[in-house]
Amino acid sequence: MADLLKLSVPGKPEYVGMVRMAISCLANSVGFDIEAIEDIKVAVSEACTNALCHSKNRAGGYEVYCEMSDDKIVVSVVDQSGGYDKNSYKEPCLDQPKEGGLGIYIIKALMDEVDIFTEIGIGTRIKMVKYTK
Amino acid sequence: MADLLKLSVPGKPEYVGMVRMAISCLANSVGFDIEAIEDIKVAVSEACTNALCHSKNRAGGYEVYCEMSDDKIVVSVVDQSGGYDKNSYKEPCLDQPKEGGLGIYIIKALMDEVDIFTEIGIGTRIKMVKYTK
Amino acid sequence: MTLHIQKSFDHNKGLWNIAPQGEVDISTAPVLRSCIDEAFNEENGNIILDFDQLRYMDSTGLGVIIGAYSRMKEKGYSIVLKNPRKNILKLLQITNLDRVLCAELYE
Amino acid sequence: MTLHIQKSFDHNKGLWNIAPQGEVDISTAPVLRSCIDEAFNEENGNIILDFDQLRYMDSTGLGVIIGAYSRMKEKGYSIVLKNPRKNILKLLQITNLDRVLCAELYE
Ligand SMILES: Nc1ncnc2c1ncn2[C@@H]1O[C@H](COP(=O)(O)OP(=O)(O)O)[C@@H](O)[C@H]1O
Ligand SMILES: Nc1ncnc2c1ncn2[C@@H]1O[C@H](COP(=O)(O)OP(=O)(O)O)[C@@H](O)[C@H]1O
Repeated sequence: MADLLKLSVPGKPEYVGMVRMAISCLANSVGFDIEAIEDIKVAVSEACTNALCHSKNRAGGYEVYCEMSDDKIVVSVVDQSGGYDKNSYKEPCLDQPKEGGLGIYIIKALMDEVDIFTEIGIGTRIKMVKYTK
Repeated sequence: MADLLKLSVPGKPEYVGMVRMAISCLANSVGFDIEAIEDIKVAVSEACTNALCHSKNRAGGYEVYCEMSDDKIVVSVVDQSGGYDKNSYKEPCLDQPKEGGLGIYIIKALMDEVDIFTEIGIGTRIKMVKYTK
Repeated sequence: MTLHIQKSFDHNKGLWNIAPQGEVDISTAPVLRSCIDEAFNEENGNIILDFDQLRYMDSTGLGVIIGAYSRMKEKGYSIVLKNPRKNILKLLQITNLDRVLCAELYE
Repeated sequence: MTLHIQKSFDHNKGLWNIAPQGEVDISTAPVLRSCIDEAFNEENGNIILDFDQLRYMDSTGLGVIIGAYSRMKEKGYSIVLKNPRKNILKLLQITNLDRVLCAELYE
């Protein structure tokens, strides 16, 4: 059975580093190698950054859930930041670099499975899975 | 106003290290020096160890709350491990070293304020405060 | 998380050398942004970002670099990124920014 | 959290040298306990615990050492603790165990 760890984090940029550190500890205990741990750190940081940056209510906190099993880690970042319209999401055009718009693209590139549930006026849950292989 | 971070941790020894790492990150962001950070790490680990070791129900998880302010950190470790009788607690006799019984003594030596709330049949909450001075 | 940045201007070559140390994420990206902007405003010139001591960076850092790159390009200057660690190089490759920012890797 | 332990027996001096590296807490204390017990059962002799590479230890580790110390004392052997880092020395001082385990600091 998987172990579930939950973090409730204040909505401030300075705590994203702590989340990253905690997740990297957990990924290490699951048995991921250094490269995979770095991937997970970046993906989770991107998700936290989105929870923070796109929040309609100032300083709203968010939750990070981690499920550790023998062969995988599942990390979900859940916010009450107001959600967004998934249909208007556009993949970044990599030939014309822009300042933003890379977060979800990077998460999908680094994790094995990514699911986003978002409801306008409520919030967003992004669920990311990585397997040890 | 203080920032509140909460960790819900599975009741297994292998996660105490992660809690320690997370708390040391937070203590660092409050501005504690290395010696104080080490003190906080040990105190919090002792509290987590107690939540785990004295649990009547196998694998019961516990919660760690951290309040970060400008001048202090407040860490509370809360378990549903069944509590204990505070009146029967005895300070360790340091002239005759024994294998156990040092945890609470060490916590009190390392932290500035320590309060223990415990109810038999329910659980224990240990609240520890350290000031940056 | 901490970010320290060392910078120096090479007057002979008209070149900035900027070396961030530590981690660039949402909490420290603004520090990198203002460091690059201040440098370029002080002395217009190309910028070398030496990433040898940078342990971590995510899209918040990429955004800062792309922003500076675009603004400098308009004035005829450029940014080159040196010595990225494996994890950061992977991020640059995923986003195709390695071809723009680390051109020398492909010479 | 990780704990690695190196041990070697000095046949001339009849002495174990045991060097734990990393962290001793509730998850790794059992590893230290069985390492010390196995060594002492293999060859009875005094034990030097070289803590030079030990970054962290709490009361779970102290418990292991006190337990081994008591069992060995009955048979006329002892444990000496060398090179504890500042944080671990502080713990030993708080509990008065420095006088028992690090006697040489007071010679
Ligand atoms: N947690 C979230 N809450 C609200 N909107 C979000 C969230 N995550 C993503 N979005 C929306 O999706 C867009 C794309 O996100 P992303 O790829 O991470 O790039 P960026 O955040 O840099 O814009 C964002 O601009 C935002 O509109
Ligand atoms: N969280 C807790 N739940 C139940 N009992 C506890 C808890 N914390 C402490 N105790 C009780 O207090 C005693 C003293 O604790 P401590 O000083 O940490 O030493 P030790 O845990 O090694 O016995 C324990 O033996 C236990 O009976």
